[in-house]
Amino acid sequence: MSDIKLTAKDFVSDQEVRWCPGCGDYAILKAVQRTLADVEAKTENTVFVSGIGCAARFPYYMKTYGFHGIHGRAPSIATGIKLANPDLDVWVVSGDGDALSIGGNHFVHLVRRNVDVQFLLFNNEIYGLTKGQFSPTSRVGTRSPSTPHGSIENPLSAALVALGAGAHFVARGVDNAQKQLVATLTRAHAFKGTSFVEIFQNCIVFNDGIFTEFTAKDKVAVKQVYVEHGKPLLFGKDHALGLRIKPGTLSLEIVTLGEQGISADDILVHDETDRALAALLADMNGDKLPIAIGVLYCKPGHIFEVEIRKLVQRESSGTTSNLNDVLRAGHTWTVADT
Amino acid sequence: MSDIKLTAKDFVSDQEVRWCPGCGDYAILKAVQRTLADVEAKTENTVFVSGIGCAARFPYYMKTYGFHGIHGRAPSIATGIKLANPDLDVWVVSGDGDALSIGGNHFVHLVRRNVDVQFLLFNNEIYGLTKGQFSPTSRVGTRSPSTPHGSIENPLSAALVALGAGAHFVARGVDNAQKQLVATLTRAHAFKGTSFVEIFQNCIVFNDGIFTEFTAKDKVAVKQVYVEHGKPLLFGKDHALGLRIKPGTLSLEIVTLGEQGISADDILVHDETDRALAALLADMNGDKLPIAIGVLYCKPGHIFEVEIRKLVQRESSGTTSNLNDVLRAGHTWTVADT
Amino acid sequence: MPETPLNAQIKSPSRQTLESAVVRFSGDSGDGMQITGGQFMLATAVAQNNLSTFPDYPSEIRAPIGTTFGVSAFQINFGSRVIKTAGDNFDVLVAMNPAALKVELAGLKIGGIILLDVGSFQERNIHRANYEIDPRTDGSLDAYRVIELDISKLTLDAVASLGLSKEKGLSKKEALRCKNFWALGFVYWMFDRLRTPTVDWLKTKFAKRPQIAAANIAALNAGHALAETMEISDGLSSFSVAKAPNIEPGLYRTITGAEAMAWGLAVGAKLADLRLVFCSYPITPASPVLHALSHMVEHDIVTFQAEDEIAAVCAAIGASYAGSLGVTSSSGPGIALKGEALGLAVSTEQPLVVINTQRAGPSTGLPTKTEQSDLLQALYGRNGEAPIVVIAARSPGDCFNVAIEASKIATKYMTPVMVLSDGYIGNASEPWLIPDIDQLEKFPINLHKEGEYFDSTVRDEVTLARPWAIPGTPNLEHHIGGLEKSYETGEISSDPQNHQKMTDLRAAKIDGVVRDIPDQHVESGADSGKLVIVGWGSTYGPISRAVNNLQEAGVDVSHVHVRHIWPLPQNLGDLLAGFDHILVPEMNCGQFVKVLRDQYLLDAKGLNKMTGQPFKIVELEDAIRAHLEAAK
Amino acid sequence: MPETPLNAQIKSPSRQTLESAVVRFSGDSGDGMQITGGQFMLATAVAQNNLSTFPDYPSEIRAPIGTTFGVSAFQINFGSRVIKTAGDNFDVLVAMNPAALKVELAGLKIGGIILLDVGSFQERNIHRANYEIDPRTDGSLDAYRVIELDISKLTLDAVASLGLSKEKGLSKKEALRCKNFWALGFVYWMFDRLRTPTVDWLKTKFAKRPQIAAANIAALNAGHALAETMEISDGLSSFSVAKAPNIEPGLYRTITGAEAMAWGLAVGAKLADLRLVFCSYPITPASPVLHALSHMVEHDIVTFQAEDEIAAVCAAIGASYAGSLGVTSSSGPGIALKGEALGLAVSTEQPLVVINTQRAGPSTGLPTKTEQSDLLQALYGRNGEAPIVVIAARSPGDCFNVAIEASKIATKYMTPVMVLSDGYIGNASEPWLIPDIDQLEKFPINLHKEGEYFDSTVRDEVTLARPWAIPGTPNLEHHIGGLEKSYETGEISSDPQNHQKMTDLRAAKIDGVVRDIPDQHVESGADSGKLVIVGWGSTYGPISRAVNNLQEAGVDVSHVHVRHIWPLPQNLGDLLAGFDHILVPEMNCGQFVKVLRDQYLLDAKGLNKMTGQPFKIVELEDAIRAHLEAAK
Ligand SMILES: Cc1ncc(C[n+]2csc(CCOP(=O)(O)OP(=O)(O)O)c2C)c(N)n1
Ligand SMILES: Cc1ncc(C[n+]2csc(CCOP(=O)(O)OP(=O)(O)O)c2C)c(N)n1
Ligand code: SF4
Ligand code: SF4
Ligand SMILES: [Mg+2]
Ligand SMILES: [Mg+2]
Repeated sequence: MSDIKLTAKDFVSDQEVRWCPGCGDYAILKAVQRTLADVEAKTENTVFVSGIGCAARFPYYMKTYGFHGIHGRAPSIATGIKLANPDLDVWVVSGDGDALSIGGNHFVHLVRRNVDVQFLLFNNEIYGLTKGQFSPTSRVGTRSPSTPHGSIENPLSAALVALGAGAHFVARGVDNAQKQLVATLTRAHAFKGTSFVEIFQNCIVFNDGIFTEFTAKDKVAVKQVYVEHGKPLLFGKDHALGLRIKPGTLSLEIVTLGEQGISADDILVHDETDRALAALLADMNGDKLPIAIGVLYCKPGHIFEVEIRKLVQRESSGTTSNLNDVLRAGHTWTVADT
Repeated sequence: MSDIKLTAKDFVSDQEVRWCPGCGDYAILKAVQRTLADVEAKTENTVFVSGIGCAARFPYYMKTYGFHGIHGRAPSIATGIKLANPDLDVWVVSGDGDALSIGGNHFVHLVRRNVDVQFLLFNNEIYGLTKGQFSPTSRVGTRSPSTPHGSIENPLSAALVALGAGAHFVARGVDNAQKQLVATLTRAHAFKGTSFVEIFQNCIVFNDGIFTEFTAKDKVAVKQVYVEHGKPLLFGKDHALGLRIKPGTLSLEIVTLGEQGISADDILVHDETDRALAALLADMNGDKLPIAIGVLYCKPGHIFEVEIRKLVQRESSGTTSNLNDVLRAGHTWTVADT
Repeated sequence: MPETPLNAQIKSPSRQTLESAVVRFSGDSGDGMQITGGQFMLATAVAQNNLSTFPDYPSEIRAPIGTTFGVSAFQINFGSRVIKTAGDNFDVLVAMNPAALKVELAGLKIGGIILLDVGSFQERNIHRANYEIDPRTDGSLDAYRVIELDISKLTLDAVASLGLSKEKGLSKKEALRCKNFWALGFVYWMFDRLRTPTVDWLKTKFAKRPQIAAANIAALNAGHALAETMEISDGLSSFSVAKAPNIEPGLYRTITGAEAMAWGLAVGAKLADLRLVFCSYPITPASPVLHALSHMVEHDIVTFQAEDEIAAVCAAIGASYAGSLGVTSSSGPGIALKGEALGLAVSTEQPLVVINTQRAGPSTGLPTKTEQSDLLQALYGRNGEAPIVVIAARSPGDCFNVAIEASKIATKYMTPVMVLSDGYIGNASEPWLIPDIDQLEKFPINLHKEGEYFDSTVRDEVTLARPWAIPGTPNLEHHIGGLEKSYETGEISSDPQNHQKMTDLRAAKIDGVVRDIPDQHVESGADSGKLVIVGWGSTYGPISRAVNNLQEAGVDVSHVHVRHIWPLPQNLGDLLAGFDHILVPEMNCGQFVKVLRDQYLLDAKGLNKMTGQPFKIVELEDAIRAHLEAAK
Repeated sequence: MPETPLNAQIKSPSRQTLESAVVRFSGDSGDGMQITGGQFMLATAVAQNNLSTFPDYPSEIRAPIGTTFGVSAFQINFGSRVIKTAGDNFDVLVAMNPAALKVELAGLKIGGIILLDVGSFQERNIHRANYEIDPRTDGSLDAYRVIELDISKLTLDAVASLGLSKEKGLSKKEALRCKNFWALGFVYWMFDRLRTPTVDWLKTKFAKRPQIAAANIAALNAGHALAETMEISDGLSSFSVAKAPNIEPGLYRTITGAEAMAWGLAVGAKLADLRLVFCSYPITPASPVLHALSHMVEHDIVTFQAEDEIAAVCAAIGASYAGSLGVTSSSGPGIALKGEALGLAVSTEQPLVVINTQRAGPSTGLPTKTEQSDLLQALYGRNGEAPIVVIAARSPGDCFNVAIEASKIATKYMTPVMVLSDGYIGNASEPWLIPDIDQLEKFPINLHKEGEYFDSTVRDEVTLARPWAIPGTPNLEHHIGGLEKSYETGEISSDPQNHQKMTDLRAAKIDGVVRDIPDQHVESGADSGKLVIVGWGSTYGPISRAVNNLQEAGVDVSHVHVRHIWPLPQNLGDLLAGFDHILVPEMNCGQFVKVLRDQYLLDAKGLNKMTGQPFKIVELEDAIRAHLEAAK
């Protein structure tokens, strides 16, 4: 093993990338490779695990260990990997269908157990690989091959599901915001426990432009608020807008700096350890309130595989018992040679 | 069909009840039968659907239609029933393992779609039927056959999972509080959409007394707050205690009436349409803050099977097309008799 | 250039008459090859040829342009004789770019014709297709007749003649996209097809953007015209394929297996007078059935895209329980997930139809490739003794009949019925004589009514079916579930003898379905003899053609095609015993052959192919001959 | 009453010598019958009898007291000869209440002894047991020797003599609960068992509540004493069962199939020098394996109670991928759910052990009853061609060996191995000669190391196993997944010929496991002849005894017991072909017999039982005789 610092390129595999030209996945791939170089990850220690979907092709494009599993089950495979070897640096890459439709339960339990992996959900609000059916995050009215008259199911909010499951780290990124995405992924990587990152990803073929209402260049400022712990929740052109708790309620509202006596001090300061705030931020949908990007919530907790290791160590320390003793514990008797 | 009003007894089936003597399930069974009589339900129109578990034996004890499914899949079976016949009155009965372990995903999606069923989760924080293993709601440290050294997994909060999934109705009851339980079930029955009711249920054999910290007679007043829409969140002996929003934060705190200038007006009035409040209430665990019982959240929304019916009606109204037309749509050609 | 009238078939004196021909259109995913092929199919159907097609999509949604894994192709076999497959090797290859040439060349007959768009043979494209050097220069095409045309440019010229521009609603990119219709026009001339249906189709399709229609029509006509010119000037071959004499008269359309399956289910439910509740989770290649039914809400067809396959089958079970025809559909991996719930359907005796559009496995396998490797899973892929009915469709159109039959058996016997289709027949299309559903026989439903005496165990004496008593019916309240039930009361029973009785009952009920199954007939050849080829499912086409060819060559071989996989037709064992040798070609490692050997103790041998590709006719002919040789 | 010393075996002159005997303890769930039986087993093992037991729990957790469905029983068969089953009908029935009598009477031999606690024969209890009238009064017990004692009262009297009271730490309820030990003491006298092990056990068990221990010991002694008195005064029969001469010397314990399985896995991992990662979701009757391993954290055994069976198998796959021995365990319905993921394990060639402790199906079926009906699911319950290895355990202790063998094959061949056990052997216990694991052969793991050349396709030439290259190893980074992989590079490939090659490879690899499988031997009887009985799994005991009995009676019959279900032993076909008739008893509708017929084209016949109960020896004897008769 050499100590030469790896660059993003060192994480690029020799496999031809097979996403549609223009797919948002390319940018995310780049951001992940950049992040790995930044955090000085080792290729041999890094494992990408995925289910099935366009997003789930991700591991093939990484020059690291890669396990392309079956639809929805990547969280379970990842859990098994961590149980076998807690020292591995495991990333799960999933789509909105993979993570929230067939794999919803494994996702919930991964998050609940707080297994130390990075979980990236590429949310394009559509089933890409199977050619465009609506997904659990598709908005009501989505026309798709299986809903030609428009979908009627209420969508899930990935971040709210994660919070409901007891997530300890919830963040959001956008495929076309490379810098912020790398920053967010870096935080996710540093976090010990399940770090959940929802990434809004444009599917150019089946759901093109579904996020432009907040990702278009001219919309970013007014429709996105990039949240940072300890910093006021400001956004808008020249950060002229801010969020505050609507007095006497449990909800947020937009205020304009300088208007009606609002000063910088009135703006709510982001506290990433406040779950109620995180839920309110996650709930903002870009309609009245802007979409929150960045680390919405971060509060470390017990880590599953670490606790298991502790238990094993505690129980085995001082024990000299071997398996022969186990077999001989309890009542035994001897039959003598006759 | 006669119009004689049915009594609770009319909902009792001829099957011998096979729960352990003293199991909390008996009281819930009684409450449900009482509720059905109160709401003047029809036995022939009522269907109980369940998965597997002690709780899931419920349908056998009801003199209604009953479908005892497979582990975790009752929400899906119930959805199918409603798709076939939206007029049926469907109740799903489930355990913490059935609903939140193997069936977690179906539960999430049932709630998300807002299928019009009553979903009762008998939470005894244990796998009863399989003889006492810890469940996803078991507290850290639970000793069980599969966790002899105490469990290390963080428990799920059923109500928070439901809220995270976008539930429209979330309520709580306790097996030994018959009157409140019937009132809550009555609300659940009246609600159109998925009405989720978590019922704390004592498993006398494998997890006896796990809820006594707030269900014991002498604990009810100080450790439970029974929430009612439009009424102040008062509890404690003589309702001397109340909840309010801790000023400037997104959290709740206990205040004592009459102390430090606190009057009845300072107490937070329960607004069951406020999801953020519901989440804070659901999060109270009886430790510092009391456990919230009653209807935590209620906000009607689109109902899955109703929207489907509307769609079918809209698309078929004015159409005289029959299947022969479908077969003949698009390009056709005739081969003449030769 | 003199324009030939659109609707004129030109009886060119030099046209060579063919009994059948195979054409393959191949290009980049963005080149519209599926549409081109579809139009050629239409024109060919209108010409009253028999035909069979095979669309061959890439597994990537949209692979990078010009790559070999982005090649999309459409193959058609048509003729005046009976056509049984989309053809082995092709006579004509239309290759829209170097990648298409690279991928397809091996499939072209020696001496076959290549129509090449040299406009796409830039250095970059040649390299993207993994060619070291331009294949036109290294002699690798010497064995073929190559027509090199700059179709891209010719298309632009043709469209330009319309005087359209970006301002007038047609960009250069859009103009260039018409090149597939140019190629189509060229091939239409070669095979003497009418352009009218295609022109009509374009006009309807682009009703809102007439300039696009006009551009494509211009390209089509230009290609047609150039071919006509080239026949005279360059000796371009042209062919004529006569009307098939044996086509049954009536109204026709083309149909894919997925469409036929969807419509068969819709019609099955209608004939049973039930609401169809179709529950599925998308998966290749099963999704098109879901899509087709999703377009039919106005017929009170409910489609439910569930959160996974388990939810889908359980919802279908719930729907059947509540009195609808519950159907679930998936492909191998999804069917694997349904195993536990299928056991529930067996135990609770629900009328349930399960469609498996098989694909290549194991695991995710080759999702877009075809295979028949889920037969044993269909029979045995559940815990406990959980017998169900299994039927296999043999062609796209046959899916319609099989779906109706499955609906009928499921409701008559109160049992799950698994229908086996596969990616090949699911996607392939063929001309289809449209039935009049009003003429189809309705099938009565054993639905118990209000007031009637109810005991959940009052079974139909013949079918052994339990009564179908649905929630909402007064006085029929009862309990049902996956635990063993008392034969007498229907309530839970753990009595040992009762379990034996119920187990026997479930087996007897399925065995009894044999009453509704016709005796096995011999597809072609003698009723006994030296060798019988036994097929099932989508291998029908190639086997039947291969056997016919051999029979014509004087070989003593018969063909038996089994539709009813379980229960098997009553006479099948005796029938097969009449042959010295039994050979069972399957696109798996020998699954049906296991069943035959076990059931009849006959030394049936497997002929197995696991390439994700259907059998080729010559492959089968060779194998059969070799088998006969070895048996000597 | 003179106390007989605890450790004295009284050579009563009237003791009748038996070669073997069957005793069944039966009572309410709360009566402690499993403990009673367990203690009797211990005393019997110490007496160096051969033995076999069968605990028979109710399916309800705690059914209402006194009901027939709340009856819990424990049966033991012991003797000086080889004991192969827990016995058909029993010689002695201990019935602690009317419900127990009601449920068990049919199983008692005519002339057998009933020890009845008449203290429980109150009106109410009699009715709860669904008796119309007291069975002691209607002549229904006339055919048996009934010992009616008010055990409840006798127990209270005995305990009272200790002078303990509620205040002194023993309530009346607790005193009454000692009645099972009173009955045990009585039976100990009858069969001349030592009380010492039980007394020791009680003292250890209730170390913290010595008054409980004392009370139970008092009851035990009192029962023993009364029996002694009654022998003299009332002519109570007593028996002596001699030491079994053929017991291999060494250190023994009793072991259940579940314990043996757990320990076998632990030892298997240790022999492979791997961490064991055991992933499971609770299900009857598989959970005890999870429980046993959960107690072994100090041996670096990780147990993971997953959220469902799919998560469990996938976590096990992940663990194997990352270099541990991944194991998953369940019963039928749970195994059904794992089908899709097993395909992934096949496709990615993971060393994975899958335990199926079978139960009665279909669907939820009869969770606490036994069956062998998942064999075909084990072989075929996956999409695509996904061959795996299948091995079946034949007895509780054999689970240990099978688990080790499965671990070895899985890691050597990089393949999933399914182990079939069932509820019967999982719960039953038997004496077990404890092996010294230091003496067991270690098996080397094909783990690729840092720096070594890596190509994921460099296979072991003999086993065809891919190399096991685990994350964390520098320079071996690679991709793996459920899509078809190139034989050369290990990366995704949709090449048709490659798919054929990989399919053939996967099949050949599993077929090759035959190298590690001993040739099939004949369990008893001649190597060829008129009739062979072929068994597998837990039917070993009854078949072997039945065949022995028939052989002793001069019948020409052999016994073959197959452990390796897939691949089958190389010589099996030839061996079976040497018999005129082949009969295959199975607790299913004939699953293994299908495999044999298919593989060898031999006319093997099934002998099937589907009652949730193991075969009885006489049942088999009768059936075999009938078969021979019919074959004449
Ligand atoms: C068991 C199973 N069911 C269904 C599928 C088909 N399938 C593959 S990916 C997918 C959904 C993909 O959507 P998403 O997870 O959002 O990923 P995307 O393609 O949009 O990146 C489906 C339904 C499958 N491969 N396996
Ligand atoms: C597929 C499947 N897996 C596992 C089981 C075993 N099982 C039955 S009930 C149950 C859990 C019961 O716990 P819960 O849902 O909390 O219900 P309770 O018994 O506590 O009322 C389990 C694991 C099963 N029947 N089916
Ligand atoms: S289908 Fe959509 S998500 Fe998939 S690769 Fe193409 S653009 Fe990306
Ligand atoms: S085990 Fe627990 S939950 Fe189940 S019936 Fe008994 S007391 Fe109730
Ligand atoms: Mg998606
Ligand atoms: Mg529970």
